[in-house]
Amino acid sequence: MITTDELQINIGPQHPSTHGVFRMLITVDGETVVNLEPVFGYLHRNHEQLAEVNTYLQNMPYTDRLDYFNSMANNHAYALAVEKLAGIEVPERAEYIRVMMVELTRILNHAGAVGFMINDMGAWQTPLAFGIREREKILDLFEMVSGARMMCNYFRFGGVVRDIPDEFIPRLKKLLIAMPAYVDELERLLRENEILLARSEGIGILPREVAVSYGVTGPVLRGSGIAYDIRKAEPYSIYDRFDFDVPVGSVGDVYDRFLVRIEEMRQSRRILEQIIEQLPDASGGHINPKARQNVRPPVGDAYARVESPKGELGFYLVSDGGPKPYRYKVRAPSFINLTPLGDMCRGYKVADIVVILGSIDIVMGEVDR
Amino acid sequence: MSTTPDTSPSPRDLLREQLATVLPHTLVTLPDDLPELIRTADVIVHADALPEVVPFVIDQLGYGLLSDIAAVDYVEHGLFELVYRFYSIGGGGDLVIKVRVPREQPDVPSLLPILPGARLHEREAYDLFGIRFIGHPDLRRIYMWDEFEGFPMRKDFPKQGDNYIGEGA
Amino acid sequence: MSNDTLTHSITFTETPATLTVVVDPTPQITRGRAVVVERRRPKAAGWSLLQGLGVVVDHWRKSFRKLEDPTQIAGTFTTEYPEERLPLPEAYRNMPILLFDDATGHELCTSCFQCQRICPPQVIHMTQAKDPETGKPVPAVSEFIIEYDACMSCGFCAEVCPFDAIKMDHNYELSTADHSSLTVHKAGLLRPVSYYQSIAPTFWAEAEASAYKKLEANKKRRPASIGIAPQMIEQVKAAHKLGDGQPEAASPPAPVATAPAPDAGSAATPASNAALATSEGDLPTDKAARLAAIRARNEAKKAAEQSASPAASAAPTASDGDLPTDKAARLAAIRARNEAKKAAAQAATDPAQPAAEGAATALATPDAPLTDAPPAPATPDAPLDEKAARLAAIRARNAAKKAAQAEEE
Amino acid sequence: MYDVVDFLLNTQLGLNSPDWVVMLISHLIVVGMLFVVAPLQVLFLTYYERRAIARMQDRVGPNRVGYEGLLQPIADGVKMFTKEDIVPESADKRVHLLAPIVTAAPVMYMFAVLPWGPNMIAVDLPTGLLFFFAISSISTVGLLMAGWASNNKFALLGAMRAVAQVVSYEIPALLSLLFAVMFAGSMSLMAIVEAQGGLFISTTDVPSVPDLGLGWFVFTPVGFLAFVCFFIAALAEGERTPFDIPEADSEIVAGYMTEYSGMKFALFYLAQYILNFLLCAITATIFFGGWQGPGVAWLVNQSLSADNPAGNPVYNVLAGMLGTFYLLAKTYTFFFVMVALRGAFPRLRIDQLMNFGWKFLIPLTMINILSAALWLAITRWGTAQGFSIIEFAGEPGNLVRWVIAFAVTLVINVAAYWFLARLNVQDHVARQAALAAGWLAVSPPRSA
Repeated sequence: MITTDELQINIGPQHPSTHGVFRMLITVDGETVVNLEPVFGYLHRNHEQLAEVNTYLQNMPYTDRLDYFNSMANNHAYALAVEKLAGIEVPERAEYIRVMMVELTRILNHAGAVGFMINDMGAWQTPLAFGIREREKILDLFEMVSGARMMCNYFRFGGVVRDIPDEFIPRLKKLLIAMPAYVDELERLLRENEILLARSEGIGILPREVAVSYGVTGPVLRGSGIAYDIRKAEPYSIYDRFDFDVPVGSVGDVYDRFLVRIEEMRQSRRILEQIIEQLPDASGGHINPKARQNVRPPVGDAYARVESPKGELGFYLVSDGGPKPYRYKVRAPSFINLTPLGDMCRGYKVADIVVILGSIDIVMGEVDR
Repeated sequence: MSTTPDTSPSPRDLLREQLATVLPHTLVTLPDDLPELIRTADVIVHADALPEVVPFVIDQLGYGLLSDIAAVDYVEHGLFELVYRFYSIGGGGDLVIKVRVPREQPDVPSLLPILPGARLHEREAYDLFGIRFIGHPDLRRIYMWDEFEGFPMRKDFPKQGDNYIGEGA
Repeated sequence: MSNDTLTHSITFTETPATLTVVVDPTPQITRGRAVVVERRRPKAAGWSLLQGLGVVVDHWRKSFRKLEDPTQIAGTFTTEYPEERLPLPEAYRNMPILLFDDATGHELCTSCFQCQRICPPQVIHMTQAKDPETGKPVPAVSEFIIEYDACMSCGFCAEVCPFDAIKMDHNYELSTADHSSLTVHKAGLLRPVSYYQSIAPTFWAEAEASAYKKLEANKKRRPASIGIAPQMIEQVKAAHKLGDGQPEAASPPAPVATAPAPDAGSAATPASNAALATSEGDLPTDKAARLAAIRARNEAKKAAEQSASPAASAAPTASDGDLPTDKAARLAAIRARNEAKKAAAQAATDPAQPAAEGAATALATPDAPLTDAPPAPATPDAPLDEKAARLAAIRARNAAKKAAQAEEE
Repeated sequence: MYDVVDFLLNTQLGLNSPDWVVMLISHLIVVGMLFVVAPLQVLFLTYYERRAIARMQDRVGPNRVGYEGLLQPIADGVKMFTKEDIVPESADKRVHLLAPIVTAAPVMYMFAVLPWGPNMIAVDLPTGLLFFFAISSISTVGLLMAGWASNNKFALLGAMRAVAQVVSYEIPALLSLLFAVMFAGSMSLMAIVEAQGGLFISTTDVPSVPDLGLGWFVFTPVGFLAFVCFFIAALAEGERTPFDIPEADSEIVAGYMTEYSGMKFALFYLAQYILNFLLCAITATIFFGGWQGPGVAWLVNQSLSADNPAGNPVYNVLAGMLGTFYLLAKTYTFFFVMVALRGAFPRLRIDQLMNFGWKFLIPLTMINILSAALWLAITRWGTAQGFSIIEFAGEPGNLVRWVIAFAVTLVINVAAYWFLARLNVQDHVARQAALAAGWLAVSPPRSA
């Protein structure tokens, strides 16, 4: 009698589609996956230990390196955490500039995430090339404002490093003209594409009932049908002044997450338009003059969280009154969104594993810290 | 002390009052002459009472999203503090439950049977701080390689510092 | 897949009477609504595939001309790097550079160590320049090293520098074959102010006024050719030979050749104005202060010897000075200060008091055991023993550093 | 080619060498030409593909090596041949060496039956079509050998997938080509191309209009459906997106080619590109009239041939060139479509590929053969063949019959396509739902 036994294959850590050094040990019966076990730690550099040796301000450039795809969102979360701990106010114009940068990062991240996921499905980089082209335009804006394209280090406690130059807003307006055309074209290329439907419908399902208990947040949670967006659930900064919708999936499979990300790009564009209308003049200043940068917060702890494009990004800081944080913990969305990966991939084919991982959209800098 | 903006009873007082009525034995009352670093107004719960408190928080109070388990090492006071942070899908602020365990034998019951979301949090706390979660099916190191001894994020973990670099010269 | 209503129903186990459900776990969205994304299937099988093909071929057709304007979404957006280059915005920051004034050749940097303290990866190392004759520290930098390979161009040094001496460069072509060339010394870091003006005109326009005011103040306190950019020394000499005859008013300060006479003068000035500050009337405080200074100097020399010996054996750490020698230096400074205070207390003159506190607080900055030298130009009128104590401490530390560096090379 | 060589040797140089020498030389020349043309085609195709796909992605593509990057393929070639050829230590050495040879060699044979121009064909086999596809299936054996020999899990998986895919797509490919054999009455590719002369109306000459060589099979509903099915099957044979599963980079690194580098990898690469070129050429030959095009027939009439001794030999050469130009133009447009597909579509999963092949293509091509038979019956038969009801439409080959045949076959084909597509979509949705339901049972029961 022919007996077949399972084959153990390592996908990663050095593999074309694991978004960085991430390894999945899968046991396969023929093509279907019986068990999947994620292995982390290849990019672990003990970011939190490093943060305890630096002063609060010196940690700011290191937060760029967490989720290096959207450094502005990391800066924002860390700045909010320290401002909550030390009780620093932020002037109006700085708040608007901050939200503008974070929403631009969201567009940039989703354009890339969708591109990478379709790339894992096998389309030879064309959707990714379109995404990267839009990303380049946004990175030029970041470079004009903060001085660097990816490692922006643009936020300070109480505001931002420098005010936006005059030619920033006209260029942003031009970009927003191109944005809907790009998203519509991406939909025309992919939305009803039978092959994409075949590869993503009903794959990697995370049902609504179980999604919350896994602690996933961001597009993964919204893809499963739960309209939980921190910008709406617990509005921080000035998000309560903008009208925008929260896209939500119905089944909770790869296709829903793909659609949610595309819809979120449109919503971010809506927010950006409202920001351009409501942007206060420069009289309020781009930084709170009294906010001393070598901050010495009182004893105590604080947790601030932000809706980063990947999910809930939170910083938990404990201060002992000194210039350096006593304890600095990062709640990384990519790391926690990987919790259901093992259960989501059981029963699917090897080809689907890669697509499911792509739909969760992880960045190893944030997972391994 | 995280300040909550809205004036309605903050989730913390709500939790304290609900716990006092339903599960009084779980609450820990702190002596008021604690050193400033570990003085806190948040709700502190006995370690072994967790498996009762958490389902209560999730089902009765509606705080279903376990957002974060943060381990803090107060080495001068000889204790680890685990900060469990819950959010409700309905929105609003966080609900914090703190658990304090002595540094010598840091054993905490695992939440995995109740909440699959706690899997990676607990493995990270074990790997970096050495807090053992009883009942966790595969409590292995998550970042460091398995043969690594010691727990890197503890305050008393030897930081080589400069002489490590200088050995060669 | 039942597509029930959006509200997310949780079945509650029976709750005890006293307890009401606190937070209703259904998401409330204000100023917007939760939109369920529409999972459309194509009308006719294969039609959407052709549409996708159409998009791609359309891009092929349009890509035969360049994409200039951000409003376009088609057209080639490649820039052929070596030939075409993207214009860099002003705020662009890659690697830090030091500035020196074109006309006089004087470096703006006064080695106040602010950038060394703020740098997260600790890649900036510098030592303060000293007056060749008197050995007293001068507001200029003698050796300035930045490890370009470890620097992450975060721009903190440029933000924190009070003298606008260090700025971020726009040069991104830094790949070299040999690694040692990435530890850039002062000569490699220095750029003329005109260069920085060309790459960041508006930033320099804002900072120019204060930068030059501070530079003028520092130039007066720099003897001879200290503080002149190495590459400018020849030009300054050449200019001096040219301008030897005419006594121009704005001539560069103390041209080198005729430097000795004014040198002595400038060296003496700190001593004389210090004496001026302590009014002539109470001579005893002056003598007691000078006594305390001599005693402090001896201790500092003793501390320097012991620290010099352990420094040699201790590991040759990175040049920012390892702790033991530094502690000895600080000890000497504190002891000197106590004596000064005792002396000042007997004389009970008020000018000394504020100066003592000023010096004390400056010295006691808790968070920086490393550099206890406050910005040099501050409190010029501190009483003599105060300055002597501090100078002794600095000299001890430099000795320790030079020993450490000697160990390194 | 025989008579050209014979004319040169015997009449011009008066060597009156024996017959077999002339035959040998002519064949050697042809083989020599083919062995030069094949690698050149590969070089050009790699360059063509990289430039085309770059343009589709708003990029420029290689333009540094040589003028506008024309020397880039040569640079690639040199790199591939000079790269060190690593053989895994636990691999089966001999089979590892043989695999690329067994893959590349049969592909060169396929050039034998490709008609480049009017009577410009290496070997006019009466069973050309069958030979073409028979030889191409030998290279599949090479794929399996490569997968097995390199002793690597990914390679094994890739080889299994490759064999399953290529074998299961040969059937629809051949079935879809049967209609051409029925129309042309012979399996020889030369005959098929000649049957596509004249006008596309009734493929026979309308008296007033000269032979424009546009009677291509693709203008009939039968031909068009066959073209669509064959092109999809060709994509699967040539492992092009959306069927490039055997060497799917994102899943199993490089499939059966994982453990190959240097020269052997180049051979695999060569074999794949030649196969793609030939599949495009065959598509052009069978459906778009190969070298047929306006002007070729006129040139052939003027040229020197057995029944037209007064012809001017220059016209032979001109006809040949124009014919080859038409063939290559058509082939490169098909290759452009292949590249566009590669740029636009994600990849299918192996089981979806199988479902699509067996449940959609094969039934569709069978129905297509039925409609082909109907087409022939309506246009060519009469009472002699017992098909009397068509008599009212006049004698065979006239316009009315063509219109009736067009209408009937169009209806059948469209109905078949629509019905099978709907069937397949329902089947796909049902399978996804079952998978989802299955997953739910497995997931932990805890409800949040």
